[in-house]
Amino acid sequence: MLLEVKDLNTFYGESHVLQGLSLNVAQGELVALLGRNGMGKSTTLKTIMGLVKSKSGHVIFEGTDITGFPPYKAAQAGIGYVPEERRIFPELSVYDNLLLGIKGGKIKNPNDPNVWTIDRIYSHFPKLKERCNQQGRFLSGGEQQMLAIGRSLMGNPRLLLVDEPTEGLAPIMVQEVRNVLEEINKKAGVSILLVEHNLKVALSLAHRVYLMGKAHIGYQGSVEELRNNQDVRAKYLEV
Amino acid sequence: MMKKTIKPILWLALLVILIFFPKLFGVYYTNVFVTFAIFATYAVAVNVLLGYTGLLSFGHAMFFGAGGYGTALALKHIDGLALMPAIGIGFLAAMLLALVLAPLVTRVSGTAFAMIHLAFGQLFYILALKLRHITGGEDGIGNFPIPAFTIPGLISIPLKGDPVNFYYLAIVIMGLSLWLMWFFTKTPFGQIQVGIRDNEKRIDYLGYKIPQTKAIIYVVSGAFSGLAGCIYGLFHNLVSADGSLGAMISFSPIIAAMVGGVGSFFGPIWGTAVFQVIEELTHRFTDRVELVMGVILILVVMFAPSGITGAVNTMKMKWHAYTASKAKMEKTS
Amino acid sequence: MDPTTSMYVAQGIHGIAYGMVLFLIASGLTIIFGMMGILNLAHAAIFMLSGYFCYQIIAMTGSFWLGLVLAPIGTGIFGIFLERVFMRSIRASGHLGELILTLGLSMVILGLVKVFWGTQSLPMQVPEIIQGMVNLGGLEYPIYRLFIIGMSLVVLVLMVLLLYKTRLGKIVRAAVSDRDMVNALGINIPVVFMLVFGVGCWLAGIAGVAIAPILTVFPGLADQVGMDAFIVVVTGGFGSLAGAFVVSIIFGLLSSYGIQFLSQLAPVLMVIFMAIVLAIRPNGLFGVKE
Amino acid sequence: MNILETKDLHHDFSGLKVLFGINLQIEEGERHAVIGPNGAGKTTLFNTITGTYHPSKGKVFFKGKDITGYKPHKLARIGMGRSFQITSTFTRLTAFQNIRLAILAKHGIRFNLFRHVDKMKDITRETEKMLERVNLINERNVPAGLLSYGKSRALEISMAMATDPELILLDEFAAGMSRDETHNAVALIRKMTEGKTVVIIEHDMDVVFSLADRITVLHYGKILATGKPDDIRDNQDVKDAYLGDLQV
Repeated sequence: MLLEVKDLNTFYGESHVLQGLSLNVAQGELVALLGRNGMGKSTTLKTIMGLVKSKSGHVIFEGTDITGFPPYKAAQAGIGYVPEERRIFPELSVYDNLLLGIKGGKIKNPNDPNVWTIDRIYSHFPKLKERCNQQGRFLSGGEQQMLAIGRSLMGNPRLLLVDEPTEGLAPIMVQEVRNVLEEINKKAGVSILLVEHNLKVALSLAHRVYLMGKAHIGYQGSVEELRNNQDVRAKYLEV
Repeated sequence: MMKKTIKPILWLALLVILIFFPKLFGVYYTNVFVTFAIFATYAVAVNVLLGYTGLLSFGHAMFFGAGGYGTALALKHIDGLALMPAIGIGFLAAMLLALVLAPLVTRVSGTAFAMIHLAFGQLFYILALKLRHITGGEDGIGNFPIPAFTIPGLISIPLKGDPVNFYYLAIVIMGLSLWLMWFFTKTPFGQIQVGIRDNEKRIDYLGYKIPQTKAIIYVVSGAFSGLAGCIYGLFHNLVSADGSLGAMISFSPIIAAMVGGVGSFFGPIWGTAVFQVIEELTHRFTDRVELVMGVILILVVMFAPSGITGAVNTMKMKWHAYTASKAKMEKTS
Repeated sequence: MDPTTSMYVAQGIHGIAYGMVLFLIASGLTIIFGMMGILNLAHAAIFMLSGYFCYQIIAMTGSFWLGLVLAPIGTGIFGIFLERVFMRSIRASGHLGELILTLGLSMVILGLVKVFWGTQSLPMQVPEIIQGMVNLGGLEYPIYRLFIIGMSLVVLVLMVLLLYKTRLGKIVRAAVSDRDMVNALGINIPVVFMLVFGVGCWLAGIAGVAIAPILTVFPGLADQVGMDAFIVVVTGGFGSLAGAFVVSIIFGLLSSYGIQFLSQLAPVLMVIFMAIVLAIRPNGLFGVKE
Repeated sequence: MNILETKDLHHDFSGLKVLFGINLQIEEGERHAVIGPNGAGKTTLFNTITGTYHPSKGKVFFKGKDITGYKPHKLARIGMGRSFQITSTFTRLTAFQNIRLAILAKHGIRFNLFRHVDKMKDITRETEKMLERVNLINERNVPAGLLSYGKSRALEISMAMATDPELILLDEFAAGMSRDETHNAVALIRKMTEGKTVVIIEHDMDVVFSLADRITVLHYGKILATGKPDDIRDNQDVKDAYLGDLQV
């Protein structure tokens, strides 16, 4: 297993937001984490990343126990994080935003085709190249999303945590972001744990899904199984 | 039940000690106690703002000084002014200053509030030094007349040069001030004030006006700081920039409140007591009061952020938990 | 130049020189505040400490230039020490705790300075090359103040280069807006904090050395100049470098022309200016809402 | 008669548009739920109605009166109360003191500096009655910051109701509660809001369908649908909004 999350318990003050949550992601897999708002999906990603501290439980990445690591150590271990709000640095140019994604400020083997360089990001996201000198705050929502993904790829992560990448985007951009995630997963071989509210996008990408009920995993299975299980969909996703 | 009978006895004992204090401990310690009473009142007045409302002022010396200069100037320039009106003038001077500043300072909070007061405090210090013809500059206003405490036709108690009589005046006024401020925190308004410290937004949504509420607290805090400053000026028969407006005059009540515990009404009084003892000791052995105070401040913030009263409460809770668990153990066995 | 004009010009240059020194102090305060949210009340004491360091280095080696370079570096290292030992442990206790802690630190530094160097004013001689007067189109002007302006400009340019051209600078600018995201990109934020704190103290150190030959070195330096720097930061808007710069220069000019016309009451002008600005904009001239 | 109405309400955060022309109508005496996917603008709508933000365009009417731009304290005084998504009590005051502040506010006792608050018998009695109604009487002397999560949420809700407002807005009152706690909270709200108008924001569909008389669905800052629970459940647009335009 690339990522194993075992029995996480996370609190916000007194509020028990993750109650014994476990999940895993295999090498090369794209796993979707679905569920209604407020169930704890984003908190799960944040806890894995170390942005939120868990009270108990373990996060094991590539066999190393990274529980309680500060975010920068989790990132250095090989996890990339694309947050829900994108969190582009508004004062910095697109180029500089990408630059900060490089670990230690230097790309080790720039000629290795499997290593992400700024040029390689530009070839995947031509729009970013066009706007490379613009400040982050002037980008559209879709471009910010591309930049957020590109920025985390610059750290050459083996696992990408992506939180609601299509939220608030126009349909054409949704499609584009979807395709980018597919490329990253299929062609570049980066494993992805995806939180996504758009079921169509999620199911068209994922190998496996987890459905979250309140603060825990309520259901897991393959995409096919979910498609055929109206009861589960009604219980965890629909109105 | 025990508590109900013990409390009046304790108060009575305190009263007896206060009455016979000068007889028991002599003039030197009587004067030390007057200083303590003044600074305890001042620290409580500062804490009404700091602990109860969460507003940290780095410039309360301006109120302390306003009280002192107000009274001293009045006594110096108005012939035949009686004592109580003179003290009243000091009190009102500080109150007026707070009223004038309130519209500006209640709009900001947190760090900006602290820093604005630092600047204003410094401003008044400089003014006192430079406006020599009014304030006497570095020498200050000294040796102004101090009228006797009189009730016409009844009594006349001379105060100038009589430390014991002055002691009684000071503790009565300071005691009264402390009681008034304590009562203030117990009124419905006092409850709103504590609410502001905990959660300003909610207070707003309950229908209370925030800036007006803050302004009243601010004026109360300033006025009683002024009263303390006024008694301090009378006590030394001297009001000077360094003695009444210096930065340490602004910082010492904060330190006292922090050491004693900002979360409780009486915390600053304990803090002042500790502060006085330390100052007394350090003065005796070194003149590095600042250094010692700085070290204490750092230690308190790092290791006992809720001060003496906080530490005592924690110990109390632990003791209760301990006795409770012990009682349980005995019951089961 | 007739005497009146030359007097105005001279006071103007005086004001700019003082403004630049203020900005050196205020910029460090501002960067630290912007990134870490700490208003470091010990900053003024650190500024003063640098003057003493410089005095000591000159006393030991006889070289002003050595003091000019080494004293700020020493101050920066001292700042790193403070950050590691004190600031880090206090982050959780909120603004009140930070203000009180840094106030305590400033009292301790002041107390220690008095232990080591006493309370008297220590004069500082500058090398002959920057002593004396220079003729500026008919105006006799002290070279040393021009030297201060020049040096401050060099530092300013260096700082702009550092902030806009280096990776560290970009990290700092990014961290001012979103610390956690920078952290999540694999950048060791605690180390960056430490460096920023060090650089901030280094800047204050340069100001301390620059001002020492004019005002001499004495414990009251922290109150006198430091207070002005704090007023600058409050008036300019917490965390805004542009605000700090503009207000520094305004204050420098206010103070030098103020001395000309109001002699005694020049400092009052700054507080009044601050009060007016805050009455209109409670978050400072360039401040954004918290 | 509509107790609350918004007309063409817009709001943006420095250029980022969050609300586009909301026309919300809340009938007197109904329990109304506002639902919608994350980022739909629900809390912003609440904040614009209750005076935290000033709308960039449009108006808010309360009992037919234009209250656009009223500050929170003014709204509280004319009969609008709200609770918060993140518990917002006075953490260092006891449960009793928390409720008492609300009761004092209800009676308009604000700048009273001459009476000892503990000696105001009527206030004490009323506060205790309230504590009993919301099952917090055993926690009377516990500081709000030390209450269990469920209890502190209950306190949060009862503070909004203790001022006896005609219209109560509850923002995700069940957030972070366990099943049982949610169940109790729903029962509490039913009991306490008899005859009042209630607007809730909620994600938990069980809560929404067990409480609401009518539902408004918000999507990308616009009203997608308003209607009875069953109509909303069957509405294709609403389904799409929640699930993406998925055809299974």
